[in-house]
Order: sequence, then C-alpha cells, then structure tokens
Amino acid sequence: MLMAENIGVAFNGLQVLRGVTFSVERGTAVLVVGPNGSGKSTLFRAVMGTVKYRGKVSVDGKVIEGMPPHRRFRLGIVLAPEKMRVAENLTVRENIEISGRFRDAVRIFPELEHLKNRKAGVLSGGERQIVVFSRAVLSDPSYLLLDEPFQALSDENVERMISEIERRKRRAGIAIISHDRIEDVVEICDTLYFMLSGRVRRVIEIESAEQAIKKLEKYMIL
Amino acid sequence: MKRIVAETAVMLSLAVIMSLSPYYSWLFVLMSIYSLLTLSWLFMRKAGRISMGHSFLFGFPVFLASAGYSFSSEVSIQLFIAGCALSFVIFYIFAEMTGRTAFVFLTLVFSIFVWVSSPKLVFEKGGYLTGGEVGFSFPTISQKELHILTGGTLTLFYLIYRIIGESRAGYFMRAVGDDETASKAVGIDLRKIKALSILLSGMTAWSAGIIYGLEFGHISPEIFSVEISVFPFIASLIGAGNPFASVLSSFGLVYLSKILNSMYPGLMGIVYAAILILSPKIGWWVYVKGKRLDEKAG
Amino acid sequence: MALNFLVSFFSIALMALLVSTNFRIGKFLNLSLGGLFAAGGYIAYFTPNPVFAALSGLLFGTLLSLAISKICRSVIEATVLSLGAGILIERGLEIVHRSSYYYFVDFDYSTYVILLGAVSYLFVLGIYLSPLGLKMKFVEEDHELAELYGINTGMIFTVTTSLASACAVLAGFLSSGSLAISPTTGFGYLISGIIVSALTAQLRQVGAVHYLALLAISFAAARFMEVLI
Amino acid sequence: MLRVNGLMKRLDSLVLLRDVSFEAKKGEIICLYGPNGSGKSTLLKIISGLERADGGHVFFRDREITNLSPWEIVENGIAHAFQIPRPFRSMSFLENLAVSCMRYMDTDDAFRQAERTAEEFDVDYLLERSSSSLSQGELKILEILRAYLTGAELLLLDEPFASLDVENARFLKEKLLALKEKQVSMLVTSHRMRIMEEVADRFLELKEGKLYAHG
Repeated sequence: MLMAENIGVAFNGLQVLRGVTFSVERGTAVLVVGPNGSGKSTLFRAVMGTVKYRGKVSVDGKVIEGMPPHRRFRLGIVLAPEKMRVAENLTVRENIEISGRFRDAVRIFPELEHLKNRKAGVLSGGERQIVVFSRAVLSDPSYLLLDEPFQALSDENVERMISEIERRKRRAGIAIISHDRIEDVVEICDTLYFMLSGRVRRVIEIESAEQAIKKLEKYMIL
Repeated sequence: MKRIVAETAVMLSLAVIMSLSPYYSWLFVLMSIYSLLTLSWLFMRKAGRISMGHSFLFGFPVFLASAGYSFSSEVSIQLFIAGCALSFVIFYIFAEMTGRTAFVFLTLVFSIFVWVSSPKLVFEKGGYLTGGEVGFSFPTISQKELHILTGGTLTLFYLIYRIIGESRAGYFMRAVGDDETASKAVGIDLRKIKALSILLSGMTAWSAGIIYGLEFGHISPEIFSVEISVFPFIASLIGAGNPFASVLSSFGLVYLSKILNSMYPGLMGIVYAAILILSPKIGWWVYVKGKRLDEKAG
Repeated sequence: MALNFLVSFFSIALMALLVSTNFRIGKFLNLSLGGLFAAGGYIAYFTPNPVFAALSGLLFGTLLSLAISKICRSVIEATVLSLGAGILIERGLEIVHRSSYYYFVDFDYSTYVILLGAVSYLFVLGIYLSPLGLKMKFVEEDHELAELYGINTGMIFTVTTSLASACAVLAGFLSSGSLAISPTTGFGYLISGIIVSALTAQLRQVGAVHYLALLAISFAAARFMEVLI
Repeated sequence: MLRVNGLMKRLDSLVLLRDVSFEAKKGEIICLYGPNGSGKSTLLKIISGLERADGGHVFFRDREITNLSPWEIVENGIAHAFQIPRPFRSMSFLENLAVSCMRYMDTDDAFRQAERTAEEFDVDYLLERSSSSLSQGELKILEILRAYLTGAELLLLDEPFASLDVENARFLKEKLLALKEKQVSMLVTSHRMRIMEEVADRFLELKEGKLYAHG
C-alpha cells in the first residue's frame, strides 16, 4: 500500500496542503477531484518527493522520508506530471524510451508509430498526453500517479487509456487527478477523494458511478 | 514627504561634516560615486531588471571621454555624449531582446567582455603609447568644487528617485517590475517604461562616471571590473532594497573597503565574494520577486 | 604558427565545452571557471604538479556543486554564487602573491592543451553516444522530469561540475608557460568560452550534435577570439 | 462592436486556429467553450495583442486592431483578464486597481476612482490588503476589476470560474452581472456551462481550432 499521512506543504508561507491523509492499495484505483488550487497536484508531488513536505509517506510499509524522487521511482512509484510535461527538444521516441520499449507504447497507441521522430515540443496537447501516459505506464509501476491524464484527449484515446488503466489495476495501485471525463473515470475507480483548499473534505467509497456523481455534485459544479 | 526631507537632511549633513578634513572629503566623494551607482542600479531594478553589468553604463562614456581627452577637450565631450547614447542604446536593446533571467546573464557577460577587451585600446600620441592596462588621464577640479558638485548630484538623484516613486511613471515602473505581461494587459507601454528606467539609470551612472574621472584624474580599464559591476547589487542586497538604506550601505561598504584593503590588499574582495556566495540565503527578496504566482499556487 | 593556432583553438573549445556542459546539465553559468583557470597558473608556479592541480579543481568543484544544491533555487542564484566563488579564488590569489603583479614559469606545456581538449571532447561525445546519453539529454531538458524517471540528477550535477572544475585548473596549469600569470588571467578564456557556447546554443541542438557544433564554432571563432586570451 | 474575420494561428506545423470569424454586439456576453487545447486562450490573446495572428483581421468599433501592441489595444477599449491571476505583487489591492486608471488620469484621481469602483462592487474591504495575501477568488475579482478600470468596453475573461468553489463562483457571477448592467461587453471562455448559462447571451464552441455557433 502507498500511504501518505498528515501531509503538509507550504510555499512562501502559504499553506497549500494542511494535513492530508491519502492511500492507495494495489489492485485499486482512486480518483482525486477538487477545484484548481485545492492542492491535488501538490499532494502527488509530495508523495513523489518533488516538493518539501511535513508528514509521512510510506510504500508497502517502508517509510521513505528524505528520499529523492529518483529513488522513489526505483521503489515503483511513478508520477505522470500535469501540464503535458514532455522533454520538448527530444523526439517522441526518446521521450518514451527513457522508461521502456517504444514498441510497447505503440501497442497501446498505434498513432505513436508515425510520430516517433517528431520533436515532442511540436505535438498537440492530445498527442503530448499519450506520450506522458505511455512513458509512465511503460516503467511498469507498482503505484501510478496520473495528474490530469485526459486533458485535451480525443474520445478514442480516452477509451484506450481507461482500458490500459483497468489492465494495470490488476497488479498496481493507481491514483488519478481529473477534471475531465469524471463520469467515465468513476466507473473504474474504487474510492473518491474530494479536496478543497488544501484539505480532504470527503472520502467517498464508490458503489456505483451514479451514486458517487450524485454525492460529488453537492460540492462542485461538474 | 516628511521622510524624504529627513533622509535628504541626513545626507546633506553627512556631506557637510565630511568636508571638514581633506581625507574625509576625498572619501565622501568616493562614497557618493558608489552610492550614485547603487541608485542608478535601483532605477533599473524598479522596472524589474537586475543589471550585473552596471560598470559598463557607469564607465563607458567616461572611458571614451578620457581617451578623447588625449586629443582635445572637444573630442572628449563629443565622445562622452556618444558614449552615453551608445550605452543607453545597448542596454535598451538588451532589455528588448531578453527576459529577466537572460538580461542578468547578458549584462554580466557583456561587461566582463568590455573589461577584458578594453586594455586592447592603445594608440600613439606624441611618440608615446597611451591606453592599454594603464588607461588615460582626465582633467581634475579643486577638491572643494568637487565636494559640492558631488553632494549636489547625489542629493538631486536621490530626490528624483524618491519623487518618481510616488508618480505615475513610478507606479508604471513598479508594475512592469512585478509582471511585464500583466502590465501590457492594463495598457502600459512597455517600451516607454523600459526606456525611461534605463534613461534615468543611465543619467545617474553617467554623472557618477564624470565625478569618478574628476576625482582620480585618470581612467583605466579597471573601471569595468567585475567588482564595480556587482557593487550596486551587493549594496542594495544589504540595504534590503530600501533606497535610503542602500545609499547608506554603499557608504559603509566603501568605508569598510578602505579599512580592510589597508590591512591587506584584496581583503575586501573576499568580503564581496562571501556576500555573493551567501546572497541566495540573505537576499531572497532580490530573487523572489521575479517569480510568477502560479509557481506557488500548485 | 599552425601549432599556436591549434593551442588557442583548443583552449577556446575546451572552455566552451566546460561552460556549455555546466550550463546544460548543471543549469547555471559557471563563472568560477575563469578563477580556476588562473589558479591553475599559480599552482604551476608554486607546486608544478598536474595531479595536485586536477585534484584541487575536483575538490573545489565538488564543494561548489554542494553549495549550489544546498542554497540555490534558480539559474540566477547559482550563477551569482559561482561568480562569488570566482571572485573568492581571484582575490585569494591576489593575497597569495604580493611581490609583483605577474608571475612567469620556466617550462612550457601549452601544447598539451591540445591533448586535454581533444580528450575532453572525445569523453563527452562518448558519453552522449552511449546508453547513458539519453539520460544526459533528459537531464539537459528537464531536471525534474529526469528525476521522476529514476535519474540521479544530483549525482550527475556534482560529477559534471567537479570534472569541469578539474579540467579548468588543469587547462590553466598547462597554459601557464605561455602566459603572464595574474589573478585575472582566466577571464579572457572564460569570456571566449561563454561567447562560443552562447552562439552554439542558438542552433538549438541536443546531445552529441550540440558538442560537435561547439567544436566547429570554436574553430571558426578562434581567430577572432585569440586577441582576448 | 467587435468583428473577427478569418483569424489564423499556427505554431510551427501545428494549426491552432483556422478561419475563425464572429461578431459581438455592445453589452453582449459571449461564452466561448470547447475542450482544452482547442485554442480558446489563444484566440483571446490574439484579440488583446498578447499574441500575433498569422492571418485574418480583428476590428473593434470599425477600426482595425489586428496585431497592434497590447497597450494600443487597451487604448482602443479592450482589456484582458488572465486565467491565472497576475496581480502586481509588490502592490496592495487598491494600488493594483489605481495603476489601471493612471493611464488616463493623474495619480490622486486614479486612487479615488479605484476606491469608488471597489465600493460599487462591494469589495472595499479588500482595499488595504497586499495582493499576496488574497485568496484565489479575491484575486480573480482583482484581475477582472483591474481590466475593467482600464476604461474597457470589451473584457476578455479567460476561465474566470476555473479555480473557484461554489461560493466564490456565485460571488463572481454577481460581479459579472453588475458589469453587464454597465453595458460592458464580455468574451468569456469557460467550461462551467451551468453557471455560464445564467450569465451569457450567446455560446460559441471552439473545437480543434474551428468555431461553431450555438443558440
């Protein structure tokens, strides 16, 4: 289990996270929602160790305080960062090969084949997203953190992504931040965290998609 | 307004007290030169640009003027004006070409380039070679005149700095300093404000340059040295960006360097180096302001 | 004459390589390289031992990289810190020598600069063509992304800075024979290196291609830059 | 009042906007929606001069303003409010607003005008606060009022509701309706359709760089 307990983060004296507790089991998926600025991305980045935080993060019972991100990666935690973060001057192929074999990525998204020698910086938003996603998935993570993976994506690729997530879920724990496609994502998730101004306001066990959406609509405009 | 009057009074009384002994009068002029340099730097900082090559703005016109003085006073004055115009244009082009970070690099590298290449300026005059590492001579005036001129110039530019701060131009400069894109979006003509801040900065630095020449009667390529370039940065770091405190810290630094260098030549350089090395710790305010809000909003 | 040209070409190319690797991998403009170069000359004067020169450069580089990763958060901060370190060396040297302004050594190893330059380029190209190359390119592009994908960026940063510093001291040591040694000797070299690597950066190449371009532009610029050094 | 004609924007080989044309009348609020990356923000930035168009024309009150510099466009009466608020961080709420007015009045009047406007919109309790202490919702208000105070007749609002919770979104909605009463036109990008339905007169959809009109 990937467990973050009582995480607090402050930037320049501004509290972004105030004592957030969050966990993912292997074989389950959780969805994290909340308005921008509620601290979702910061929570993922704290788990990954790319921001300074107070609190405790542990993976499979092992506490990993003070560990830099590259060692957390080696323990099987992988973050696909937000804002379609790619290495812009490298080709699509190079961007993906940092974590695995390129042809495995083509198996998920066939259109990568004809994009392979293009520089990632000139891709459209949707194309960048599949690069970010396949790079994260190919490293075969035990815990996968996806930050806004569905932004600017075509319907076809959303379906491919969701079925890939379902397949990975059998062995790994997956956490997703999303604004888009909440109705679709809720289908494959087991737990829903609703965050607001740096706190987890509600944890909803998802029994059915309708029930979860209904509860969520009390707090935010979808 | 009261504060400005009080601060000016403090500076003027310092000027009067230090005129009592020849050594302190000489020292006062030197301190004022460096304070003017700091003020000049602050004009540019106000509009968001950290210059690390201020020695160029300060030294270039007077360096040209002193080279011209080997021929005649007329050539000297013409070259001085040309030097002012050229240094203004170069800094303006730098500011148009680059963002904030690149501006720091460009000015720094440029001033080191000028420092390294200026000793190559050598020409023959009446059978002797002038220029090179040694530099050129410059006219002088009596210490008393110089003292009054310096005190007046410092007070004048300090008042300009403070009064502009309360004016429309000052608010626009602050806005540009905070966020260039947002300033454009509220209708501030970015080019004008950049040009204005560089012009004000230049005028201050050029005056300081003349006084420097008059004080020493001689200009060498050392006027472009890295230490002069980083001086205003260090002084305003210690003054925490407050103009009055920065002027006082310039005074203090010059005084300190006289004491330390008489103990052991080069010792002050070590102090500068230490301040630069620790600057990310002590000078967070210099660096932090340029950052965008979304970086912290996560 | 041809030999002299090769020496200045490789001196400039080497400095450009050091500036460039530090900037691309370490994300700062290393302004202490000039001071280190001058320090190499002083070492040649006082203890003519190249191993000592290289080791002291290595030590200094390691300290510099540790200081930067401890207290700096941006390119500018790191650059200003390295400038401070450069001034520290330079003023330190000024305090060391008080007798006269210039020193001269009575041996001349300056042709070895060609060897040092060539070896450094081969080493860097070799790394970029090896499997490690992709990782290096990721570090150049985006530190955080590289870190997220298991690359120890801190280690790469320290190793790069240390090796570059060692190289700069060694270059100063070898060049000392053809120079009048003073605390500011290195600035001419540093500035030519910066100009060449800034020009090359305009081509927006990555990896091995960038370093080959760097070598080519150094060659083209060597004639003009010779006056500076 | 605003007429956009055949606007094009490319980024290298990528086409961000193709042949975008529409018109806006005085006092009208138009909502521009569409998936992320469809070019909504780019369209606003081109109109306000923050980015250049690669083809096409923009007219405002029958004057061509295509590719003028941003400050000239503000002069013409169009102002842009950013998605992520960009306050002048060294200034207070009041100073932020006043800077906007200083373009066309002297400093003392500018401060009075800023105070008056803040009172009108019931945010005078924020006046003395430093901009770094404001919440997301308050920053949005600052961003929008600052744009309004440039003397704009057309406001370009990029995702004004994006980072707001329900309560703040309602608060902001009231302010937009108050602005509408003053006959200020607005071009708003948003994907929060429900709240926009209460504000907007007309909807335009932008999909893969092309514009589609909807009731």
